[in-house]
Amino acid sequence: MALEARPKYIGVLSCSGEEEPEGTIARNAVRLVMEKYRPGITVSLCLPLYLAGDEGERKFAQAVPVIAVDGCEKACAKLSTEKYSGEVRDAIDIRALLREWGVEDELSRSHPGEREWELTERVAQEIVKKIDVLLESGEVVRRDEG
Amino acid sequence: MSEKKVYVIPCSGIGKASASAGREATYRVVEELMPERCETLCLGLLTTGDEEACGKVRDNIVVAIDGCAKDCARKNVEAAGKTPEIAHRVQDYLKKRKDLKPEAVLDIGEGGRKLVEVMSRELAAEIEGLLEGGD
Amino acid sequence: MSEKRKARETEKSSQKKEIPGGGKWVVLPCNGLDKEAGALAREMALHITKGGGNLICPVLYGRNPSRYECELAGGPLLVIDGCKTGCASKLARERGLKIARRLNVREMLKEMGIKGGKAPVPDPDNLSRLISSLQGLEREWEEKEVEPSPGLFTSPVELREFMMEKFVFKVPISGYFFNENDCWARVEGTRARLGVSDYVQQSASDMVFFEPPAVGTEIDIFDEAGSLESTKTALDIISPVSGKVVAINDELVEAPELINQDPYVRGWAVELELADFKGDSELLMDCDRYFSYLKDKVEREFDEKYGR
Amino acid sequence: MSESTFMGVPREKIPWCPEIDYDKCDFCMECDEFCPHRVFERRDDEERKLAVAHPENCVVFCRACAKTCEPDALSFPDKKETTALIKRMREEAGDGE
Repeated sequence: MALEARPKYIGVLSCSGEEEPEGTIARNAVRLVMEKYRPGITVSLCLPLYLAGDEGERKFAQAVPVIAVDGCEKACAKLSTEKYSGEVRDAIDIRALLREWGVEDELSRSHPGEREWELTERVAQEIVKKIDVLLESGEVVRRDEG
Repeated sequence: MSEKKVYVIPCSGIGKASASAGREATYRVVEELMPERCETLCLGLLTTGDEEACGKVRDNIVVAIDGCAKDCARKNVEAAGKTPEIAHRVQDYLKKRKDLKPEAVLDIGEGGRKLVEVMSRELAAEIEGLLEGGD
Repeated sequence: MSEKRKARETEKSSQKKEIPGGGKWVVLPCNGLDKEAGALAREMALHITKGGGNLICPVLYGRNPSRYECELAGGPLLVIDGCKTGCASKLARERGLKIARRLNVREMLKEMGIKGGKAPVPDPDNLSRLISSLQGLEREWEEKEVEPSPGLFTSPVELREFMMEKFVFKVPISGYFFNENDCWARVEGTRARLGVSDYVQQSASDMVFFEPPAVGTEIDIFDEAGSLESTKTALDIISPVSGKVVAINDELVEAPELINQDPYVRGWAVELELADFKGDSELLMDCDRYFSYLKDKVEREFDEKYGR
Repeated sequence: MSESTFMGVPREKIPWCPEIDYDKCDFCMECDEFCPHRVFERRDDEERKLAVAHPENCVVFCRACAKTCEPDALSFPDKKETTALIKRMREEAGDGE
């Protein structure tokens, strides 16, 4: 099987977050990491598919380290991973991050503008940092190195 | 007329442009076309089994919008103990308007935006019909 | 009630039940105002419905679909396209109509070595040649009601899988034969069902249209056996075997997403009466070979995707 | 396994790809937009603004691009001949393995 020995991927799971602007930031930041910043190593997981899909999503989440990216303290991404698959390797709470960064703007969930995208980029970089920790420690290897 | 809310719940569809279109259509309905009656809700809350969210979908009217045939939105609503009054897939709209394909996840493109417009109008009309006929 | 009136009433109700020209072709042609091929399509439609059957005006049907509900229920649908654009076919497909037979004037002309003109004026010679090539069409649909194989293709299908990233690719363990276009034939007795593999389903994403070939069509190995359109792309089903189309999966016409949900069983597209499976099989892979072929292919694709 | 084979035959030995009839082509680029395998290439600065630049990328027996061509400018080799050719090459190579 492809997943013996050290994993070659990192699963990144965004909360679905339709209700909150931080949810939209979470989804888009994960997508940016996957498409632009760490392609090939990042695999995005789909949260509701844990429940609705066949085993694929759950099995994969068990086989690789998972970083949960949550929009708020309800931590759906983290909790659902724990419920359906196992421990998360790392987690981000965007609302807490925004507080830390002193962001107090009114943000839009449906029409992300310049400000929202700027914050999305910053969150993406936070995810990248966590991925790089796993790569540097050798816990995860790139496919061509494995 | 009942005082029930209408929860329009799209799939979270991280990997599909059609799911992005479903989400955008949802926002259009709940924020612009029918803001007084409709709301949305994080699907993730249903996956984790959040009591408050599950209660909301059980006690109100639910519209599930899915981005593919895996039907995550519908299935997660059902797992919360509720059969959605309306359940659609984005593909059902696309079948009728195949020139309006959403392009990419982050930017669904011109065709995708037109599809969102068509979907949200039809959806709003369908919800109106349900509210008028229902009680 | 007077006798006369009674007779009129019965006549009326029987008219209501019996669609005018019922049992003959319902013809949906190109509207025939672009090129000669289109104009010929229109003339052919008029000719075919002369002795019965129904004619659907594409423009009116486009504007007001309910206008023809009754007529469309009255017989098998014959679509006549003028050119490659296939407006009439597209219209039928968009409305979810089941196409029993399709003609394409441009292609018919091409086979006769005729090049159609630019102006939408039908050349009488071309028209009469086209019409004489239609012999047999009148009876054709009556012979079409071929049952899909009773008792065949009912046993459960076991699958094995491999994983790439988070994607799981499934391949049956036995009973299926594949070509390198990732299409399969499930062979039982002298019949085969055709479809596309799980890999096609995953790479093309959500299916939104299935356009089947006409029942009765003779298909050679590697010929097109219908086409699919997904949210991402369009593709032909390239037949791994040769034979005659005896049935199509009506359920799939209604719900092309069956290919995504169950590509090997409920997502079958076409059933053939096999012509030369022994010969065909020399060019096919069995399940084991396809499994390793696909694994290599998927790994190469991922390598390419990430520039390695 | 070599870089690219089709049914055990090196892909470059199979002459399967679209041919553009430049008398008919109106450079609408529908085929190029459609084809996911980058068989075509646009040549904005040339008179013939479209070329079959990567025939080896074309999926053998796939003719889907031709359906998008309104002026009917795309043609493919004879399918039967191609099949026969592949068969022959497989036999020569000992069943292509």
